[in-house]
Amino acid sequence: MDTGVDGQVQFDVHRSSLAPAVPAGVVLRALGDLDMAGAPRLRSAVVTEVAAGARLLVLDLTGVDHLDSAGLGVVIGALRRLRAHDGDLRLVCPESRLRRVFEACDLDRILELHADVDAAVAEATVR
Amino acid sequence: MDTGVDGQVQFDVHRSSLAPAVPAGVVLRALGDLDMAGAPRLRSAVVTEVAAGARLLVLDLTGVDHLDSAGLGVVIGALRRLRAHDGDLRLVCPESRLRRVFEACDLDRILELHADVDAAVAEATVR
Amino acid sequence: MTRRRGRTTSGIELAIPPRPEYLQLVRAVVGAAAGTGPTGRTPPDPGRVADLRLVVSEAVTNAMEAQAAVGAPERILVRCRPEEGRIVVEIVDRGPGFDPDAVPDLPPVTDHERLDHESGLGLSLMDRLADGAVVETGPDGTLVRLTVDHS
Amino acid sequence: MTRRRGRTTSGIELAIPPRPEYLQLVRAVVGAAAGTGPTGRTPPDPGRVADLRLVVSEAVTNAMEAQAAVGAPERILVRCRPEEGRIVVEIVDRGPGFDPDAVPDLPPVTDHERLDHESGLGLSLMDRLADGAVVETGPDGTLVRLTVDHS
Ligand SMILES: Nc1ncnc2c1ncn2[C@@H]1O[C@H](COP(=O)(O)OP(=O)(O)O)[C@@H](O)[C@H]1O
Ligand SMILES: Nc1ncnc2c1ncn2[C@@H]1O[C@H](COP(=O)(O)OP(=O)(O)O)[C@@H](O)[C@H]1O
Repeated sequence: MDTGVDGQVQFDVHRSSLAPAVPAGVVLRALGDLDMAGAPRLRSAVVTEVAAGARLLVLDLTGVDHLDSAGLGVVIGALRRLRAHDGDLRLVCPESRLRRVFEACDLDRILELHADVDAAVAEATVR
Repeated sequence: MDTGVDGQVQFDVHRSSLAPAVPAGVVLRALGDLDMAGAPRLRSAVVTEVAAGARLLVLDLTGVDHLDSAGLGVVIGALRRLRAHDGDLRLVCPESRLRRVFEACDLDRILELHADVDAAVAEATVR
Repeated sequence: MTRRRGRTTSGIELAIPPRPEYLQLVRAVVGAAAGTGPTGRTPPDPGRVADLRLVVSEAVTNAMEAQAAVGAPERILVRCRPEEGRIVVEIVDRGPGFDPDAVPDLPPVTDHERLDHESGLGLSLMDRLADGAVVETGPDGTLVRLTVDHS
Repeated sequence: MTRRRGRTTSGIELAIPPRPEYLQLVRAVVGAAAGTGPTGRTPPDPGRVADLRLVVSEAVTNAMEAQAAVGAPERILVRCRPEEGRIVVEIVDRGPGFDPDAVPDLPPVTDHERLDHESGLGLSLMDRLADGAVVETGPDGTLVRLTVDHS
């Protein structure tokens, strides 16, 4: 856990499993600032999960305060890694402030932004 | 209302009367940063109240985020002004963070720091 | 490239080590400086302050990467100047410079190969979210001047 | 008085206009810089960061008053340097300087005349709450170096 401005958490990742409901499902909840300082930690968490067999990965950005191109790079890399294993990536991003960043790069055209983890998982299991 | 860091309020003063319970009683609630930028506003509020007849002035610092010597100067000036009119000043200062500033100047030896407005008023009316 | 080291007469200037852990501080300072001014001045829209924080973060990230590429330890400068109805921020690095016209475009977002590019979004975010983005660059470093209107 | 305008190799440097509305920004930056560092470094106690913010606020207030007294519009510099187990902050102004030994003591707090002095607490707060306070001063300005230990 890095701390920065006024001892505030700079970035952290929390993991939870969706099994048994979704056997190869994992949620990674990102907290703090997803910038060049925080992104490497999320990238390595994604790599670890895919290597361990995750095929439905939910990236929950609800607790992200700042998202920039470094964080978007991790999202793109996660999508590539999961698709390479016939898996899928789902994003949770309820905040219009962050949605705006996806939209400014047209990434909202290839990735749906869900309101919460349940919505993200529901859509995935319907498929 | 000045706004500063991240649009946060820099300093503001809210006034309320203690009448009829305490006829010449007034509470001034300071909010924000009581530094060289905020202090003049509180000083002029104090001057206005004393000129208008306030004799028991409660300065409520509960909502003060930062207090430094500029703010302490206003407190000292308020005490002088009220005593000059046989009035009294009461301070509300529940936060140990701010109490520490009074203690570092020994001002806690001449001014009691109360936990809330009721405690400040109660002591005054007992007198 | 113009490099001015003198004190300008208004606004703030921040110098930070070229390390990622200082990005959060830069954003906090730029956001705060944007909202700091004499009483009575209309503050910028919160949404525009968010845009400003984002584009400055992108420019400083690039500055850090550029200096890391040549091992330049100098601090990066961030100058923030309030102007009538807008904020101007300049980011100055001592990296090797670059040719903005030679930066390749990313594949369209719907292309399969788009996913092979985890980087390359910074400049386009600056172009889209700032109201002005000017780059002065040369072998001694780069100055990026970003302008964001208050509303 | 020593005046160094070169870039130091570590820590941050902030230059602000000599106006009270920038005090809040200085405190935010110094508080943030104190807590910013490589992962694994033990951050300072929150109470010590509060002390740091207060003493820096006092020193910058004095710097602003000193420059206002002579109408000096230059920006005030605040340099913040993390050291092993402590933080060092230097505040540099272009005011007229002063003789620290000639600053009169305030009357004892229990004296009646104490209430006639609304000012004059800044230097003693620095002495009491900082772990070190050094003043270098001359006709071209003043440098105050404040040191606060992490715990
Ligand atoms: N300040 C800079 N100094 C040197 N090169 C830069 C600078 N800013 C941008 N560039 C160059 O432009 C390219 C594109 O930048 P950008 O769109 O921000 O994407 P990214 O930084 O993710 O590669 C960078 O890869 C780099 O080669
Ligand atoms: N940076 C400075 N430049 C010039 N004079 C200063 C400076 N700092 C302090 N002084 C002098 O020392 C005096 C005492 O300072 P201080 O204890 O902070 O109280 P105050 O600023 O409230 O008077 C000031 O009134 C001023 O004359």
